Amino acid sequence: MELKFILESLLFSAQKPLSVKELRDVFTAAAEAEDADATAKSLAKVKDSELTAALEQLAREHETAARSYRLACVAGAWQFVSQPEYAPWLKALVGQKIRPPRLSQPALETLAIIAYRQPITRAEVEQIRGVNVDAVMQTIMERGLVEAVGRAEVVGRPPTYGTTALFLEYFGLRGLEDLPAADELRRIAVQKPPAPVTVEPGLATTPPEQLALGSAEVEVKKEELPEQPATGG
Amino acid sequence: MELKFILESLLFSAQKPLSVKELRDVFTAAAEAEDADATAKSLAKVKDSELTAALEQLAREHETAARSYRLACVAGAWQFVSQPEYAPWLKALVGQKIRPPRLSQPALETLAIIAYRQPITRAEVEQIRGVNVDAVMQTIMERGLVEAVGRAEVVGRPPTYGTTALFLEYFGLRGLEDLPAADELRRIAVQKPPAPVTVEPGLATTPPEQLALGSAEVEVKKEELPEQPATGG
Amino acid sequence: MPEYKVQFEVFEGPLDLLLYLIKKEEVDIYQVNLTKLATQFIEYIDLMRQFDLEIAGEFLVMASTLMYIKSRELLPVDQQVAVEGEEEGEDPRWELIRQLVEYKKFKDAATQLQSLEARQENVFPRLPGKLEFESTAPPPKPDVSIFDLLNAVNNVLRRFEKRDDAREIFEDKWTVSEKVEFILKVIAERGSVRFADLFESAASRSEVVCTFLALLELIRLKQLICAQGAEFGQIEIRRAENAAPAPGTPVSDPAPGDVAPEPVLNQAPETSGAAEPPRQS
Repeated sequence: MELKFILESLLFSAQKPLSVKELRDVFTAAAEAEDADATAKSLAKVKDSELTAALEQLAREHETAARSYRLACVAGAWQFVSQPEYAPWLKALVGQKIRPPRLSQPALETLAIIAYRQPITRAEVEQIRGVNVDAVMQTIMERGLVEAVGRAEVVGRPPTYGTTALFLEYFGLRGLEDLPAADELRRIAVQKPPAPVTVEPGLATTPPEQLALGSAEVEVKKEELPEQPATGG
Repeated sequence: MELKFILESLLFSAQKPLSVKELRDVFTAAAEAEDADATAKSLAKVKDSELTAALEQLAREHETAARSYRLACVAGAWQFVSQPEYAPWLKALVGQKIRPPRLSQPALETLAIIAYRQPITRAEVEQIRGVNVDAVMQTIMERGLVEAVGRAEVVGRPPTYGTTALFLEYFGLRGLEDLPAADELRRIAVQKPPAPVTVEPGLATTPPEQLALGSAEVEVKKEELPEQPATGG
Repeated sequence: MPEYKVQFEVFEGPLDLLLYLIKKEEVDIYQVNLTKLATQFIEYIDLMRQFDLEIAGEFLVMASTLMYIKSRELLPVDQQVAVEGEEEGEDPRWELIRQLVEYKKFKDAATQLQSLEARQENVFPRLPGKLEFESTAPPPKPDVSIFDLLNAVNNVLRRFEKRDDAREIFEDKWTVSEKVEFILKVIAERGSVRFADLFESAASRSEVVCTFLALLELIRLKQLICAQGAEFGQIEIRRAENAAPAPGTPVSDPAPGDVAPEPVLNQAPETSGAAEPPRQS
């Protein structure tokens, strides 16, 4: 097995340009693998000069082959790059990138509640939305918009959630204080949901919608209000 | 500018395998771009047959070049992939591929039967394998390699099964026609030999006592057999 | 003897065991001596019993088939033909051989699939880094905008209001027309404005809704455009390039060919079901 082909396969599969040092590290790691064969072991201590010579040979071969890509060394790192004349089609390819599916309305609502009320437990989100949010929480967490940020100081110490930096980027916000109409949603008082252990058997049969309606009394506590709504004005 | 090189540059730069349809869409989009040049416009309505021919030509060229990678078509989508012999170094570079555990022998046998004989009912699979396939069918269906594709026009209208696109991807096949020895296995013609060898001189005189072995079971008819787990299953 | 036990556990079924026995004999399936095979098979079944191994029904069915074949062979040839209406094609010997040949081919195919499976583990697709074009149009906008988020907030708020009808949380002092003027004034002064800035001073839900509706309306009337420079950048609002000049008084001076904005402003915007109409009578 020729060194240059191993290098070629590495550069062809790599997601970023690789320096000679990074390539050398790959050979060392491959030689140390449990199932390393004789070839892998023989290349454990390949020299930088050998690597450079093989890379240069490879670059010449690809230059001669005159295909739509070539091997380039930029700032000491090697990478296969496409030839510039194919840019019109590559631009069209990039433009066609499939967008991630839109966030559903339930996902947006859940996101909004978390954004305004963080840190917040899952149970509290459910109290406000009035429905189970397991699936929706999973979606927005997978999309990297929400993450666990700590634990609530209540029975069971459930995790609390907050929005991520990606959330801010996504919506073009400088910070959470940029969220529009923040005061009002922050003000809605939500009764702490009962800890699972203390749930009465009778409560379990109550439809979730009703549960939420009953408990979600809007108790506006004066001292929590940073600003009065326009009502007074 | 040759079509095949444009295709090559697209596949070289794409982040996922591209189907002929997706490639055609790229050509359409490139031709519609504001700054589209004559070449881009001339390829606005490139035909699928031209694309396929160019792709196959390209694949042959890369095969001939015998480098460390090749152009592969898997489940109808084209992609550059590495040759397997460079895996030791690629593993060191990008880490072990995340793949589900390898399939068991019964799963492989069942898959092979379904792959070559689809659409096929569960009963037909059992007839070929000679054992109950419930558990193994569940496994390969859960792994998304096999799915129900219709119903057989026989009494009870049992579901018929076929392989999925994931099956092709898992085994790196372009299509079902890529299965080894496909023609032969799809229609097995078993020739009737002139005369089966059953009796050897001397053996014909086997004492009847030996026949008594397991005689109780001889009367068990297939239909009456309760479902029993296969030995060692 | 112990080796048998190991073997039993790897047989997938009776056909697998038969193929193993044939392989041991080193003969072609077509050449196999079925009588001998039957004897060996039954010996194995018997051994399985001795080891208290669970014997699957399929093995017993096969044993019975083999016993039948074997017993037939023991009959003199002239008596063999008379078996209950049996046609030539249904000779159990042919049927068994056919089954074995077929199963063997699929077993071989399974082995080939197995090697393909192993091969695929070592095939790495080329996964290039993302392409970047500096001078090109902005990449696709995010699939969701702050409009959607606002709308979601409003939905939540609305539900809360329904839950507590007694609570009248706001009294409108804003109208959409006022907000249209406000936005146009800001744009006229600054050239462009960031989306978030428009809402910076909003003190109530009704004000947010009015601002939002005004914005939607102006976009719908092609007075303004929303742009996002970078993929996750700020949403910037600026005057549409081909918008009719409407300095300060857009409501009474619609662009030629455009819908007269004034009556429209009192309706729910058609561009989007995103927001409810202003809560004013």
